[in-house]
Amino acid sequence: MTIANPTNPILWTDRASASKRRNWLTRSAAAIAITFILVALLAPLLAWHQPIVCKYQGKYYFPAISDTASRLPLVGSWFQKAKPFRFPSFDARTELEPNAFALWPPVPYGPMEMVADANCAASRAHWLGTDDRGRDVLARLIHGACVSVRVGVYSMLLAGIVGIVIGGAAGFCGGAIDWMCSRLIEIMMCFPAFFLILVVMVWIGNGVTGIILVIGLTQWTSIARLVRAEFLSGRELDFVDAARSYGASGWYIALRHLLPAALAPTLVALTFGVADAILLEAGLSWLGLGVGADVATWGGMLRDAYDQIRTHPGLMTAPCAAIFISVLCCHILGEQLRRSLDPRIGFGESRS
Amino acid sequence: MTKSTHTSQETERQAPRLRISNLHVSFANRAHRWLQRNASRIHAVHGVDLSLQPGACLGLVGESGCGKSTLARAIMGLVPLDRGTVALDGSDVQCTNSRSSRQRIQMIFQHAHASMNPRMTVESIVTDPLRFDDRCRKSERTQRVAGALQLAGFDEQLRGRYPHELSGGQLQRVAIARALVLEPDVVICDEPVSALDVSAQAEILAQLKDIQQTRSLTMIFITHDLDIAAAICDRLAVMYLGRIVESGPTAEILRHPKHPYTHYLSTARNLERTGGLAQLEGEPPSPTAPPAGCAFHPRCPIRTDQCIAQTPSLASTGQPSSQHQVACHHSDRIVELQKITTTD
Amino acid sequence: MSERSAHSMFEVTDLSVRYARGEAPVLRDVSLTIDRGESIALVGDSGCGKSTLALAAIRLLPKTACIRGSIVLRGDHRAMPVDILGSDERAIERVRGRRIAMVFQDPIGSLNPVMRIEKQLAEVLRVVRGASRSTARRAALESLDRVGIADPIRVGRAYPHELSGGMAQRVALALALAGEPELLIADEPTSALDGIVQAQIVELIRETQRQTNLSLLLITHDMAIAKSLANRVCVIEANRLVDDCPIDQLTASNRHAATERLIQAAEFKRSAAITLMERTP
Amino acid sequence: MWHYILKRILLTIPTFVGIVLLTFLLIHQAPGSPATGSAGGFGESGVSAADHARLRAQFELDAPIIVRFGHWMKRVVCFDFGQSFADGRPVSQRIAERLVPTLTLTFAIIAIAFAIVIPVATYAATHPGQLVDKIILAACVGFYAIPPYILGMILILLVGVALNWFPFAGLTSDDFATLSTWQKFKDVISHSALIGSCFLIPLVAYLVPFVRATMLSVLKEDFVRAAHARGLSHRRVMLCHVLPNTLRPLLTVMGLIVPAVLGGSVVLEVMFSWPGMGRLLFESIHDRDYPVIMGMTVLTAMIVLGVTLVVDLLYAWADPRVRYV
Repeated sequence: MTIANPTNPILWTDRASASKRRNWLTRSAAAIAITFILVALLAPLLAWHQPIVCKYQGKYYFPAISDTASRLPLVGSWFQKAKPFRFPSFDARTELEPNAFALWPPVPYGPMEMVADANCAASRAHWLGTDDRGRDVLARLIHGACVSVRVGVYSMLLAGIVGIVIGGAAGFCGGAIDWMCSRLIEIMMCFPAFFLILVVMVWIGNGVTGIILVIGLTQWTSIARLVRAEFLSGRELDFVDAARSYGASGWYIALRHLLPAALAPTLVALTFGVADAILLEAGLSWLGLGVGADVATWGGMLRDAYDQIRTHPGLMTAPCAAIFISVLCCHILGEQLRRSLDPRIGFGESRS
Repeated sequence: MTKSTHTSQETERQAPRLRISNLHVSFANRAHRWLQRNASRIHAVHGVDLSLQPGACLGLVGESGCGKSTLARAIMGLVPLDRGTVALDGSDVQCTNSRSSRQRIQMIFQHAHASMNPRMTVESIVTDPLRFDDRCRKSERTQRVAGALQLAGFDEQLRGRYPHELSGGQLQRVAIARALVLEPDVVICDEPVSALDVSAQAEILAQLKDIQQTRSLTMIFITHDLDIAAAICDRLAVMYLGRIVESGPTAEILRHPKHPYTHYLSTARNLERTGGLAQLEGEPPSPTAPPAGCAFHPRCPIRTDQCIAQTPSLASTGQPSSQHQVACHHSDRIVELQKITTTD
Repeated sequence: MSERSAHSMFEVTDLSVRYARGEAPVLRDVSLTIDRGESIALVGDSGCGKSTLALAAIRLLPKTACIRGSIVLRGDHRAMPVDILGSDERAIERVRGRRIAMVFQDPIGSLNPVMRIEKQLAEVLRVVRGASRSTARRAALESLDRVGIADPIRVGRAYPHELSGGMAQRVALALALAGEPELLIADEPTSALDGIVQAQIVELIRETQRQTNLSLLLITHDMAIAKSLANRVCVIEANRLVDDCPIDQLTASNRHAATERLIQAAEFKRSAAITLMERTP
Repeated sequence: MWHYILKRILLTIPTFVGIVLLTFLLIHQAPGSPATGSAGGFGESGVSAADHARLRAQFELDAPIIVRFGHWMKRVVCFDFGQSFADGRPVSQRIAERLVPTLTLTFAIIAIAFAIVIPVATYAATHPGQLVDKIILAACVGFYAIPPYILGMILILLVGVALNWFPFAGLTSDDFATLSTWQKFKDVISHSALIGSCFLIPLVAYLVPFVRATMLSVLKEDFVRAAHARGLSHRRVMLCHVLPNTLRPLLTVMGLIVPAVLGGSVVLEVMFSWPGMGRLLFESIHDRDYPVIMGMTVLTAMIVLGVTLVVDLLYAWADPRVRYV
């Protein structure tokens, strides 16, 4: 016997009464999620210690833009190699002539830059104040989003792929393969995820890539179980028999009939998983075992705030709010996805 | 290969289109799979022989759990056979195992709703089989689908709908269209109307009968309802616990059942009169532990020691020319049974 | 109608039901009476509202449903008339099981999956009949025996999923009859069952009726079942009661179109069989 | 039933071997092992030469791989994980003294959570769509989205610092030894109140909608309606028919809660300086105390394995339908 799937809380089960409110909620959650992703992608354009455009020694430079471009996923490495922009080799803050042309980002500070006195209150210069080492909180928040979004999205992509492959193989092949995959899933589930992640982090050291790998490679189990259960029950369904009876091949049945059915709950689980990954990363960073002290993260900010919880409790607000809102968005979106991907309530209602 | 060449080859009508011989299917008993020395197997189908002439319609009748659905799935190749062969026009389907020979047998499932992917529209459901039809070019697909839907009497307007938006009768029409779109020679209908309302039942049955006759399809019609079988089948085979206990022309079986079980099946139809008729007591025995000898003996009022000791085999009754066969040691004593039931 | 209602034991008057405010009604102005010992069959296609009427008669509709009209259980001399829709929950609980009982379409689904059969029976016997803990088990086995279960001890120890459909429907009947009700509502009691078992259950209901003078409200879509059990047939079409006639006048020529259609559908299969039998010598 | 129990117990053996193998591979990859040379741990410094030597000695990293695996297996079975690098005491002893508070807390939390969840969820499920139901659900969504460590910091700030109701560091007061038994008990409870609520609040927020949804679906089932029709009182139907069927899925969830609570304990125990397993793990990672790290990893996995086994057997006891699968 295998344990039934871990189900996320099923919220708002009565449809008719709450549909309007949910629509509004979902839209704002989606808007916030998109904002977070955009902020993460365009972080240097919003907060950076270099200007967006500046004139240095008679030439125009685009320091923040080139930095943004080289951080983009997939194409970033091409930007770094091909260098379509002039990459600056100067520090704009000190080397730029005072009246030279320079367009600064809205928050003209880097996340690790000490720009003011420690623990400034919010002001026009520092919208959310500064932390104990005089770094701008807003700039750190914006760059913390980079880490959270990257960890959340990439680790769940990894977990999704591993989970679908292993769970799908187990559910579709059955027999010995199923037995082995099930044992593997069971073994992985016996380790509390955070323990395993901590231990592995000791071996591989700090770094965003390491975190993504570790979270991805420990969080796939629930996905795999979901996909396996979906495939197993799918194999028994009449429509799969019908497909077999008109000569469809195993691959066709798996990809066309079973996978779409499995994909919907997987997507839902992955959306909830993004929240978990963000939480795991922040927890690791809080312990000082995350991406390292040289990168701004929400967890790290939280740790700084914790160290001064008696003297400057206000420092907690920004990272707490950021983590809470992103987690809440993931939950709301996941819940909405769950309803809209169910063919019985989703497609039908929107069509007729 | 077109249909005309087939029929011209078969100059003598005797050559059966579908021939099933000595078919055995069994499953591992899930309840006792583990740690039990005598890990028993459930014998779902136990040595079934059937043969169908082209254009014939055979009704397979029996209570639920008697193995008739398993037999259908075995013919379709959906469950592995223990023993026996399924031959189409004389060639073993198992051996050739090519897709095109498999496609000549199609099936209509009991639960039309479950037999359709809920994420596909009617059109894509009916188109799906054509992807595996090597003879059908992509451009012909729409036309073939439209033809099949029309044949099944499905409203063209609704082809963009999803299964859950259709009524039971409409869904069953889609199922018929999907089975017919490959232009099969044999269609197996597994209780196609048992999930429907009475009025929808009549419509679908009429449609099926019509299609079967105009297309001269060979059809196996599985049902638990003798009335339905009588309405559209020209031959009947009665199954009990994995074996065929009686087979023959429909009218013959309805008028003169030779097996006690068939006798009770046909009495049960007369619901209004059951008060006057003795009924079959008890439930079908479990296929995990079938009774020794004749499987029906624990419920049979005319059993003798012979029934317990020896399993009867299917044999012709009365005049050797008749196709009426029965597996009962005492088929001649069936008259006694009729007396018991009517006098009580 | 008026002269009948004098000794009718169950009366439904102008019943209209909608499941939620603003939704289309599932029943419109249905009126119906059942006499003592009478069997009424409520016939119609699925979705016509016949099950809703059954649930309303025992007040098991969801709380959100809007119900108009009245349902009165008069019963015999031993009890006061009960206004089913107007009484409080306590009073209804005392009516259910004791005066009105119900069996459902899915026999296995209507039994608690994690409770042994004899425990479920004993519970009902204790609650409904006030049997003591010690006698309840014996009474449970007896009631299993009474519904024709050959091996009550084994069946009593079983869980619902271990029973066949026919067996489970017998158990459900035993549970419903435990309180010796005056009216039995049977919602498609045989449509999930096979022919022989169907006939067995029909016979069992008929036998029980003969012994206990039980009134029956049978819900079915199959005119053949209706004809076999009922002495009056009520036809529902599109949420309205369109026909109400004694069984012997069913074949009269001036019946409602819906009735004719249902009769014809039921006859379709039978007539095909009959013509086939007549055609061959 | 006995077959099922035996089968289920036998099935844990391959999982057990898998856990041992996985942890063995982790040691094999440890800094200082032949595989990785001198890859660093965390922080600025790598692993010292002395650490290398001790690690090689204690885990016999120079022996052939089969021998090493055999030894590791034997150690796991005997709960002998060697001596801690940090203070030289046996690892099992160090873990044992931390295991008791953590496990007690875990099971206490689960018990309290169930005591809160069942009445609340029952109320919500029997009044669906009403204002109270909506408020309960909205509160659950909100609280479930608060990460435990943020909840911890908020609680420290509000209840610990501002209101000063509960102590928020350590498991006992400094004068613990001088207290009477009852005072000791109260002292431990008050020290665990805040960290306990950090586990409890998200757990309740997770479980209430889950139980509510399960109960709603049970309430829709035929047998509930049939039980009403048989004349059973509303109370009886809820207690004898609805609740048992609602609580079965909850058993499964319990098996998943235990590893979640154990895993989630690291940050919270560090935050509250609460001497449990999580903090021990964190401390050992800080000290690069590999024997303790490995012992902890194996042991927690074993505990989870055991809990899963018990939950599965309980489930089979509660639901006759799974026994025969």
